[in-house]
Amino acid sequence: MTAEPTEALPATGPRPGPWRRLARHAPLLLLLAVVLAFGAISPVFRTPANARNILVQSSGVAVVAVGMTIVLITGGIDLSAGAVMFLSAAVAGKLVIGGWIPGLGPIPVPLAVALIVPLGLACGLVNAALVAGGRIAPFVATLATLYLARGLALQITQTRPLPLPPGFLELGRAAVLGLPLPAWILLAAAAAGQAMLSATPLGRQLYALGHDPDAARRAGLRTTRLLAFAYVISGLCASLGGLIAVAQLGTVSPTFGAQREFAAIAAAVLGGTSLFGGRGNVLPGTLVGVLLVQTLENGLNILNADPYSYPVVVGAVLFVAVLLDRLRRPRD
Amino acid sequence: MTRPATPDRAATTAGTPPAPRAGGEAARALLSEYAPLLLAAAYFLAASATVPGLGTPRNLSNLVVNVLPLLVAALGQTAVLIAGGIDLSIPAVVAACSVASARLMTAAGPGGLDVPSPQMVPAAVAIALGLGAGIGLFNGLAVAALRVPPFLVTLSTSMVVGGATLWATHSRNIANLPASFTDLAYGRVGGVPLFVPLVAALALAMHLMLGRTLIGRWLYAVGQNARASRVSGVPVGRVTACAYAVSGLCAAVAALLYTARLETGLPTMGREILLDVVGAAVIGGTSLAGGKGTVLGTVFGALLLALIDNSLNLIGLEYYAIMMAKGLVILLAASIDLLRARLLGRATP
Amino acid sequence: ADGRPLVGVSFDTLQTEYWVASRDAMAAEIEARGARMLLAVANNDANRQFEQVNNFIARGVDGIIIAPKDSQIVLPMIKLASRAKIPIVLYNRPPAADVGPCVTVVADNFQITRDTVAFLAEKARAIGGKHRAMILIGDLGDANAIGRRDGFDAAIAAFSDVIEVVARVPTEWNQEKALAGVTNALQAHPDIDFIFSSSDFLFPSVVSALQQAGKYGKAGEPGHVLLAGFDGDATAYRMLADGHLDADGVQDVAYECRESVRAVFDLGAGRDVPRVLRDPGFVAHQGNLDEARRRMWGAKTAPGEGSRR
Amino acid sequence: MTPGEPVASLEFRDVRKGFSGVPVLRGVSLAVEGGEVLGLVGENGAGKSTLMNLLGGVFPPDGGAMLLDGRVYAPASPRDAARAGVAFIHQELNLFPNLSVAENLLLDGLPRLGLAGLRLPLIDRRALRARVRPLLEAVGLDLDPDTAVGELPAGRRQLVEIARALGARARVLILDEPTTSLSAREADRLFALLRRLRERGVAMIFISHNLPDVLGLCDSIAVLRDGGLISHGPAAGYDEARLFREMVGRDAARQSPSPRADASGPILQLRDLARPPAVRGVSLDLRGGEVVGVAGLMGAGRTELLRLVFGLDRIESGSVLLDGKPLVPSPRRSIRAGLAFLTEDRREEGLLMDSAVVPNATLAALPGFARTPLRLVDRSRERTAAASAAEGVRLRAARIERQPVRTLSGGNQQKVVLARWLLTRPRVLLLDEPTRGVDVAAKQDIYQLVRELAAGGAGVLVVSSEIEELTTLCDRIAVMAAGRLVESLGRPEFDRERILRAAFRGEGRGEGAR
Ligand SMILES: Nc1ncnc2c1ncn2[C@@H]1O[C@H](COP(=O)(O)OP(=O)(O)OP(=O)(O)O)[C@@H](O)[C@H]1O
Ligand SMILES: Nc1ncnc2c1ncn2[C@@H]1O[C@H](COP(=O)(O)OP(=O)(O)OP(=O)(O)O)[C@@H](O)[C@H]1O
Ligand SMILES: O[C@@H]1[C@@H](O)[C@H](O)OC[C@H]1O
Ligand SMILES: [Mg+2]
Ligand SMILES: [Mg+2]
Repeated sequence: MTAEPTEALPATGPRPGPWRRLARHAPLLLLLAVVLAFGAISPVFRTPANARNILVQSSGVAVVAVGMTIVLITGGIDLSAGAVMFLSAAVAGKLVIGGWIPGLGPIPVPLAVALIVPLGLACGLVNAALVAGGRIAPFVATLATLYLARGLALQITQTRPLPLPPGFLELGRAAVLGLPLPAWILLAAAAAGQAMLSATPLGRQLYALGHDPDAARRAGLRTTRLLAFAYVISGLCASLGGLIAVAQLGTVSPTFGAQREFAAIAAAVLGGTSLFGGRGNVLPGTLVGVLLVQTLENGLNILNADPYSYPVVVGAVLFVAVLLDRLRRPRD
Repeated sequence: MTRPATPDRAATTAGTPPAPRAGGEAARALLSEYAPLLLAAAYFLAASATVPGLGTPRNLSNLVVNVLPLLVAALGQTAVLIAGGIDLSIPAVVAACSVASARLMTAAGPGGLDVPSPQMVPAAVAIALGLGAGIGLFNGLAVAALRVPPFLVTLSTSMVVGGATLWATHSRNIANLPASFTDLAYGRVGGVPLFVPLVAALALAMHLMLGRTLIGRWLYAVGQNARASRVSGVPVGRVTACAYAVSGLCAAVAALLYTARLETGLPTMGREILLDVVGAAVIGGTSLAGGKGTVLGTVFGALLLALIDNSLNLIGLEYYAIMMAKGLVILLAASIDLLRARLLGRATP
Repeated sequence: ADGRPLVGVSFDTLQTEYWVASRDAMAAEIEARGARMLLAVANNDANRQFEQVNNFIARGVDGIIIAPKDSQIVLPMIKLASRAKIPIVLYNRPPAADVGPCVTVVADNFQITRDTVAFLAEKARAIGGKHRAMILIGDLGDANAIGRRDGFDAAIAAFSDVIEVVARVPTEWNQEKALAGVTNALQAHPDIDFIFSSSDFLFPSVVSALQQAGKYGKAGEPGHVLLAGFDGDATAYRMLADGHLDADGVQDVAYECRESVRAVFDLGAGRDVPRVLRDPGFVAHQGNLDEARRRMWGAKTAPGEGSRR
Repeated sequence: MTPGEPVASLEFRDVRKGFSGVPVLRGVSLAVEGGEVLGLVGENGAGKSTLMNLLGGVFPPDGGAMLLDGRVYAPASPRDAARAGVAFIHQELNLFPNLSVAENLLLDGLPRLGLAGLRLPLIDRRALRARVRPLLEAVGLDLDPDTAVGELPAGRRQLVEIARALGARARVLILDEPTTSLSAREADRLFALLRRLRERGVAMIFISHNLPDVLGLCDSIAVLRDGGLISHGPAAGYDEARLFREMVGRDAARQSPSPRADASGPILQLRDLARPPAVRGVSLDLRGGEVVGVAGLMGAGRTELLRLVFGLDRIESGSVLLDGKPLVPSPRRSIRAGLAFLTEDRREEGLLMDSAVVPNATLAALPGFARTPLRLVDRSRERTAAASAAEGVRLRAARIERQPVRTLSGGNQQKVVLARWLLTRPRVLLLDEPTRGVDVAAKQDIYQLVRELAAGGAGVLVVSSEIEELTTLCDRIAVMAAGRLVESLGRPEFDRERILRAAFRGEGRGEGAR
């Protein structure tokens, strides 16, 4: 006969204990600990102005990391993000300065910014075409576009630093309700990213796709489109992140954005996103990841720590984060 | 299992369909195993038609010698990727081993200058290898025991080790290495640069290890399904630790090769190689998802990358053009590989 | 392949204007001599540079110019070139030891920085009172950055009565890190009034942070922060000209490149060339603007000069 | 329930499919009507799932055609199939443990919030819960729809999968072995549900290796063998013997009670073994030559008991003795000591999906093929051994050196795991649902194998949810309830009712299984 017994089993497994529930927020706790530690040592660190600084300084990478998190959730990776930051900033700069395209004078900053959005989308679309359309491994595809985008941007800038007109800096400084624009954009991007992931059908389907693409297809999802969407969003985030960062700097240097993809990936992973896909979130995860690293560097700056100590301290704190992370998972 | 097979059982077991033609089989196997080789060869042929000096024996041997340290590091990364991990600490390990070995084989002379102390060379080499393997082992144990993402574990080791290396040297290079060490870079056996057979032996050893030994088979198993491996008695922790130790050891070997040829212990050695180290493996068919990869693939992956650099270098393109060309060639390689896979998949009558 | 002589040029990096200007000047000089330039950029990777020099030699170039990552790692490259009997010139960094025939064209990072910072410190002393200083340190793995840091420290040591260094900001030659670092340091020490940037290309970050803190004024104005940099690039020139910058350590790109290319050809022709050609460099400041205009490479190369307001 | 018209007919016309040159379906023609349940039976690897995959749009046929209501039906993707009204309960669960039950149920059509007639891209959680509740009720699942699927035990996941297919409001419903981890009560409920759907005109294809279920439920039956259709007709024309004969190509062996070996002294002794809440103090002796079954309700702690013995979970108190000596189990030590553990979860804990049969089969025994000092694996010995083990379990694979087990049929995957443990020549076998998804003929062979191992002196502990399996195979049946052994029956006392009564006895105790 068929399997006999019925269930005498509670519907779900045992609830996690209080420790584990606490440890689930390991990076957040660590961030708090770091803040408290620096705050205890330095009164300057505790000022609201400094908190604002940290937010603003995090904004560029954080926005990139929002897109990166989405890509990582699909089980992919976007190595081209830093190069797209560069390309976007370079194109925006050239447009604002004018004379780049013969006959085209300087165009206003807001318009240039608006024109960068399609550029970011287009970069994302190229990745999407290669990964989702062409089925090329994301690491390889985006490694290639990294070189392409960076090379293109270097050509555009002729490998020279590109100083931007002051209007650009205004963008980085304008404050709304006491908070600078970059901080708003960061918060908006994080909120939108998280809302997309947790509250829209698309977001939930991305998690499914990341967990098992074959199963996702069998479940009737449009996997190609979903995957493409993730890369397009990442391209958009990278170019927005590039604009925010450059609006604070005032110059597009030839190394602009280099390795920022790496910082973004690290922040996402630190925040609990899995490189194998299907797991992760922007809020609090990735945001906490970005803030943790930025807060450390900020605190070390303020304490005038030995420059050589920075990587060692940041690395050690990451390791502690890793240790705490161990607690959040059940055994096995 | 020793029961006599009934006739119809034999029939079902063997699989009823006729085997496909033997020729097609061979071609298929060749295609799949040696795809990166074919890619590298194809690229080489195409490029040598247009790039002056590419095909000269002089340049070819130069190319092979150039790629050796990167290749060694990429082989270690391959082992880790197969086991389902990733090792971001390779550059830091390279720097640490470079500095440690150089420091050991030089004594501080008057005025803080480095003075060669040749008698220390073997010890320095041994210590560098031990250091590399040790850091690798630490990574491996942390990954295995804590079961946390290797990305984070090796990222933090990388920062700590790399930062500590810079700190310990305060950015200073270590010079005046003993000639008995630096001459290794110029040494030849039978007209072949010494490092070539050395690295070839290492690659062969890795090849045998991965394909033929127990631990190699376990690496693939762990990379594919760690839980199933554990249930089947695979010592998952030890296997994982071993992969990272191998990676650390390979990084140390790479560091020694680099250090010998630059004649300097460099606290920034290898800083920029990470993408190439992972790239060589992945282009060679290793999967970032684990359980897949070969030594041969990585060899050709590394060769392809070096070939791209070398050929673009020889053309004298603009800097940015070189970058873009590199991107295009990587894409080309990937799409050819894909095309091949698709053709293979469609081979249904 | 067209019969023209080939000169292989390998740059450690093109990441700052200084190097880009160098590359352009180099290309022009080589072109002017009817030769062709084979350019390679090592992206801060000593080994890649080594491989590039190998490639040049394998390719059979007629001469090699290297802007090496540092003076130590260039030694085996010199050996290789001399073994292959290819003339080799070191641009901007001297070799650490004499391992073979080569010519060096060099400006001294340590010395020029020391002079520049000493000039600024004198100014501080003249103003009077105690000054709080900040240095933006370059990549800790870059010998130029270290040379400049050491030059800074050496200069400050002689002024410990008037200057206290309260902030040492590591930048990794990254503008974002520099911006964050300066902002944070100004937050911690609002009284900082003496800043040295190890490279001019970090000025935009410095200026941005100073403006945010409302401390970006002209020399002589109250609240002005004493400011010095290194390189002599366009930004620095402009800041000097409009009175924001107090001093800048300048290396002479045109001179260095001209001499490098001349040396490589002279060596090839078997002529005698002095082993070291020294670019004395100089400190540009508010008091020698005319000289600065003539000798600062940034005064000529300033990109987008016209479009800037 | 159905959106459009109920389907009038579904037809396969000379459908063919092969993989890398190996034909799997050799021209199958078959028709189902609306309101009909077609039973599809055949040995493992006969091509049943492949045929359904064509229907479900997972991949296209190489030749032939499918017709839906007389029109050519050629879905390019599962999404197309779903649009055409074809729902599919896959043999291997197709759920996302990282999502909630509700999200899994309506993943490709999550309800969206509306604002003034505008559909926002936001999930309407309230509507989602409301839409999901009746689906869960229909399959008798009483749980919070926001629970993550990953937290559910296997049986409940299968119910979720079924509920999902119901949510699709299909005109054609494919059920590929839907009952493998269901209890009888749940299965009965499912069958009742299917009968209701039949009345509404849904066409159904039901695949199962449980022949009584097939005969009891289906209106018509089709038998596949080696990718070809052997017969097709009204269910009334079939009985178990005929089905067996047509599936396998020979008559069923007479189920003679296998010779009982004389049991020797105890090999394995469990002394008050506990890991609360799942296992709360179990003592049991297993003698050489003996096959002991463990019966119990779902969640009674049977799986957990085997895992404790094998060393996959930490023992909290009590001990395991092997040959009278204490064993501190870990999988490695256990295997060395001669234990084998066949997991109930072959996908997560059993197989290396992308590896071929050989490395999968030899994984546990691999150290035995490695020669010192370099621990080189003797590949030819390995291959020979794997081949004979594969034959022993009637494995059906095109080429055991190359074919990834991912591409094996479900039953054949199970056989690979079994072969792996046979290769270790175990003295104690711990089998957790050993014949899940295995066809009737192979089942008999596996029983035979187990008996032979026992005859050779091994002790076997079998967990199974099929009481018939236990009564056929075992010398003794222990019944577990709420983490304790509550009954032990010798062969003469085997009685279905009695076993069930014992199994339910644990229910009243304390807070149940927790
Ligand atoms: N997937 C699960 N989720 C939650 N709890 C579980 C799960 N699996 C097992 N448990 C817990 O472990 C105990 C024993 O479960 P176990 O799997 O050993 O039972 P079983 O008798 O083998 O049932 P099954 O037929 O489901 O395999 C249960 O009481 C339950 O508390
Ligand atoms: N993607 C694939 N690549 C290669 N072979 C495949 C693939 N999918 C299925 N096969 C082969 O097709 C044959 C039929 O498999 P199928 O899954 O249809 O069997 P089944 O009748 O469902 O068996 P079971 O009762 O075990 O589930 C098997 O031999 C299987 O190995
Ligand atoms: O060495 C370089 C220096 O000359 C320049 O000014 O800034 C960047 C450095 O890499
Ligand atoms: Mg099947
Ligand atoms: Mg169980």
